[in-house]
Amino acid sequence: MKFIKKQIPLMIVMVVGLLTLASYYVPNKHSVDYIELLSKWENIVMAFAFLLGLISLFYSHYNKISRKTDGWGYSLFVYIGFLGMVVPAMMNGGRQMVDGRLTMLGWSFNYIYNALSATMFAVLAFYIVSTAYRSFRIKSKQAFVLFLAAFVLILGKVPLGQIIWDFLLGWTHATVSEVIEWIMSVPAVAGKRGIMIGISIGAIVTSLKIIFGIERQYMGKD
Amino acid sequence: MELFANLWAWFSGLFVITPAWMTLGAWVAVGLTIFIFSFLYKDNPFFKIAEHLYLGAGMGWWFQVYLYSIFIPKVWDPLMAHQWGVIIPAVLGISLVTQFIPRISWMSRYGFTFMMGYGAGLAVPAGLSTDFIAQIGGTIEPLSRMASMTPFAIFNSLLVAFGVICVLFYFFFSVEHKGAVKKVSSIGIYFLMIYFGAAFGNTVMARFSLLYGRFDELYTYSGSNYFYATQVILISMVLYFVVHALANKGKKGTSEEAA
Amino acid sequence: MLKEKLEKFFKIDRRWIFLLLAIVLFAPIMKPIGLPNKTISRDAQNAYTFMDNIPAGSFVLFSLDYDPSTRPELHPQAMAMVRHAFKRDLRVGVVTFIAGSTGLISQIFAKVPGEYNKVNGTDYVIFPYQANYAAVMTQMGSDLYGIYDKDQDGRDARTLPVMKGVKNYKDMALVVDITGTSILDQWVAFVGDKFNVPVVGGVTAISQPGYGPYLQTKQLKGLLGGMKGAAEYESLIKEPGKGTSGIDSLNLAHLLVLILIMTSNIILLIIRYL
Amino acid sequence: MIKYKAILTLFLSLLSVNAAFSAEPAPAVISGLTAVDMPYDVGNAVMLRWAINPSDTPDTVYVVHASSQQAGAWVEADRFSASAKTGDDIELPFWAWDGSAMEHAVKVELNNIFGESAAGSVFRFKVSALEKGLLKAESAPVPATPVGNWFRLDRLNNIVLLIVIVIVFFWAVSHAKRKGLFIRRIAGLDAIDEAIGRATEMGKPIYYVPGIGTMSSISTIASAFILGEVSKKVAQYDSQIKVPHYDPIVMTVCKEIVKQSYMEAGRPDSYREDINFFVSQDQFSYAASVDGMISREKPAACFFMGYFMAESLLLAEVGATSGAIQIAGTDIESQLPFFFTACDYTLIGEELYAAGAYLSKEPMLLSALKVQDFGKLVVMVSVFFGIILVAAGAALHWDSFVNVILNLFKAY
Repeated sequence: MKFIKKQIPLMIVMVVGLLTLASYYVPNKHSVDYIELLSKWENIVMAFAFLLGLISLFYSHYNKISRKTDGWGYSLFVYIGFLGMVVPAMMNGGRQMVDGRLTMLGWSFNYIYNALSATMFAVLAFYIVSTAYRSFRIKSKQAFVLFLAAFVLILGKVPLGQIIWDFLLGWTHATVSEVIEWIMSVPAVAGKRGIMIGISIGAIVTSLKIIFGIERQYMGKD
Repeated sequence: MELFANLWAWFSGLFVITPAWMTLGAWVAVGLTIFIFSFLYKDNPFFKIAEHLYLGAGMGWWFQVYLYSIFIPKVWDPLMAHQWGVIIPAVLGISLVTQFIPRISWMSRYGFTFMMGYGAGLAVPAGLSTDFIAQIGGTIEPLSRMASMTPFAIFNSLLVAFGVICVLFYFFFSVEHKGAVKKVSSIGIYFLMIYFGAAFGNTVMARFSLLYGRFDELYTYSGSNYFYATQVILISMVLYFVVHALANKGKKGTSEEAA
Repeated sequence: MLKEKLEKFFKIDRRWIFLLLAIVLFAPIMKPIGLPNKTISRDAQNAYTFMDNIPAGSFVLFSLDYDPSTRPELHPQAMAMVRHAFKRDLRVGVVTFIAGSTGLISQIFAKVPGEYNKVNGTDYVIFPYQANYAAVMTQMGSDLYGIYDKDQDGRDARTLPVMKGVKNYKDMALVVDITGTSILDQWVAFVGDKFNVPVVGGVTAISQPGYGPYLQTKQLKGLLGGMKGAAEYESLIKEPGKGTSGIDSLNLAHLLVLILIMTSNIILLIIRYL
Repeated sequence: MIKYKAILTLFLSLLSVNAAFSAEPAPAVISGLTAVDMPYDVGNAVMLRWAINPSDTPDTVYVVHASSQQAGAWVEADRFSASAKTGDDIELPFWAWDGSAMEHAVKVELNNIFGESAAGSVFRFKVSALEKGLLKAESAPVPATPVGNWFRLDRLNNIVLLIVIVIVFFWAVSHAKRKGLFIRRIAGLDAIDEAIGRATEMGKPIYYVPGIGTMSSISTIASAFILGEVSKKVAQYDSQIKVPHYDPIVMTVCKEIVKQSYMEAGRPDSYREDINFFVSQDQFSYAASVDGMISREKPAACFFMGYFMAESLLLAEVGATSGAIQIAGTDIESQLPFFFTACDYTLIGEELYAAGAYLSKEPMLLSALKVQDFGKLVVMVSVFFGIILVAAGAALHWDSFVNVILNLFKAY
């Protein structure tokens, strides 16, 4: 039993991992086909995993409704929203446009889903301002550098900022665009590159731990 | 049978998009937009409605995407065409769902060990090439044009290299950060700070553009051809908050300050 | 006393900040201020000059490939360039490879042609959405009717007056691609280089720097970047629109952020050293 | 009848050839054209090489023709000016390619021309030189058969590095010692105890947000590990933890991990199934929902560890407003600025990976950390010496030497 429960899954990780790893160095048709097949399979497995999430979501909101917990009425809207997208999709076979005309799915996408997600994304504009107000306070030398870089970037992105810069700092003969260009391509690159290199090594070591079954906490214990 | 067909035709005829549907759409979009924005003032039932509706709509959207781009063309159609190969990923996928039955939940390991192996196998060589080798190369490459570089350009290239080394010192884990190491790694922190500040500032404009886009749409829908959707909903929201605040006046501690 | 007041201001209810931002962004939409936008970037100027020198009556192909998520930046660009084309009496053809952009395209053509007395089918044509851009781009090199035999309304494309004498890229004076995706790269690589058609682009501010190399080699004749690009083009054709009001909004909003950061730092200084 | 026609055609064509001959001088011959299978590829391309002709002018244009038939059926495959496409322009490192600037080298991608997969069949090629549109020289047709290769020799630097890392990795893991492995302080992780303590005091929950990654992203794996350690402490303090999920698989994995932690802490009775719960698999509806929960419950502490995109600031700002202690960590460098500014402590990139080792002090993990440090050392040394050598080489115009070093650090 332990073999089926633990050994085989570990073998799957190792075999799939090593084959995928090797395919990077093998240009042959077989290796290309293998990667294509696996990515197709992965998409299918992901689609099933999505069902797992969908069932959990329905289950938890069904519980809220049936137990009449606080604010259970809101849970009804989860189902309304779901049907609001899925029923139109069924009617049009998942197409937003038929013969150049908006379908019901296209309508739901534009006026419900897109309105909601674009607005949620746009809320970031408010948060970015309030975070800036709170965080760019010069309390140390490091905070000063952080402040300075952000300030120049915010200033120089819009025409008005460019005019202000030319007015105050025109005597330096460096336009704000040039300064931004320099910040983004010299010191910021150094910072970013350092992080990226560190991350890549960490990712490689973690991946090796997974492939060779050293890191197996994700499987739980049994 | 004919009755049924007629009924269906009538029913689906209702959902042909007409100008009336477009106007309704404007009202729905404006309502949901303002409900979400109202969270910035404070939590309220309208936000909760929008939030829950969004939960369902988001999952519904992805459900139909998966249905029409994977389940039907990649699983069902091949099965109907007797291509049995898709059974393997389907079984791996179904094994994930055994999570709901604790006794056999170990089966789900087959599904996710497959995904882990695939992910890890892809990550190793790709990480080595794009984030490791290429980043070293990118750091030293500019200096190969040494002969034609201005002193300032040479200084810049050296500064990048110096910065990268300092930042890497910051990430050294098995060495205690004191003395020289501490000095170098604290220089590394300055480079990180510049990157953070610059990346933050660089994003501000993109986020403002998004918000401008939402406002522009609200403005469009405030026209008379949409029956003043924006004004009506906005004023009702404000009225709600005023009434709510008046009703709760004097009851201390019930106000949900979002500040 | 002052210090206490300042400290209170320090922890200001951030909803006031939200309100300020909302006003600053919304006000210019209702009434564009037209803050000075004197700098016109070289790339936008080049795009304008190129379009301006095309002989009247030539055919220009617009590939409008953006969906609602990049609408604020790209829609004004498309509006401005289509306006310019009509102003110059050029014939306009529109294709798209993004399903989400069809609605936005009809928004443009519901409004702009009327301003210049242009007629669908005679002065411009809108082709239906196609998914596979690589195949379409190649096909249009020999015979575009192989794919676009009908326009969006189902009329036979060959017989439309607007398509007279237009069969492939050789009969087009310019390709304009406005997109938030990498489709512009494909236009440059598949079409511009191969069939010798001039290509002009319009992209988001974030992806703009990536096109530097193409501009340097003149593979792109010009480029509009973000809302600023739209505003620049609008001021070149002297038709202030959403780009101008957008850049007004952005100007003010950026200024607001800078003032806020400065105030909070000045207060910090006063509290600390007073 | 047909016979006559054929003869007539033959005669006519001979005539026209004759006419061509009499009109202009005979085209010269391009000799030394070779066509071989393009190495290190899937078998869709052929490499043509021939020597540069010193008498070519800037107006000279080369045209490459390819054919999949025994005779005729020529298709134009490439067209370029005489100064382009030399052996130097082929993007292959010095250990895998011996081309020089003294020859033309053209990679012909057959699948782009003939549509289908080309491996195994014979193709013929010829090259002609045009001068102002007139044929100046032409080569004899040469055949070649593209085949699929078995090794990307150009990726040799990559695989050598990988082998070195794997060897060091196994050495470090098999020599994992119980004691004496040092790890530097990570401020964000020291704050975890403080955060949990505060939550216990206030009697409010802790939110642990693992982000929107799937189980195959490294940051999510690291996050799951940290969750194990955090929930162990939560169980000990008898505090409350809530973990909203984006990915159902991550959720199932985290359930196992949290359950295990509660057992190890000796409090299996306080474990509840709804500690981990699913929210949504849509980025912004996940963010909206978690924002709603945080603003309603006002948790004492928020952890944002794992894979985050634009929702990073949506979550962190609401958490900051509700007054929670916030500890974040991600390896998505574009989101780090937002966590860094909005949260109290931030684990930057690799620190997130090191957190598991730091918290558990498990020898195996600590020694893996050594491998990471070794990798960084390799980078530092390569950058340091690479810079010196390249700069010196470039200053002294040792072009091939500079090229060797650059090739070593180039991803193919």
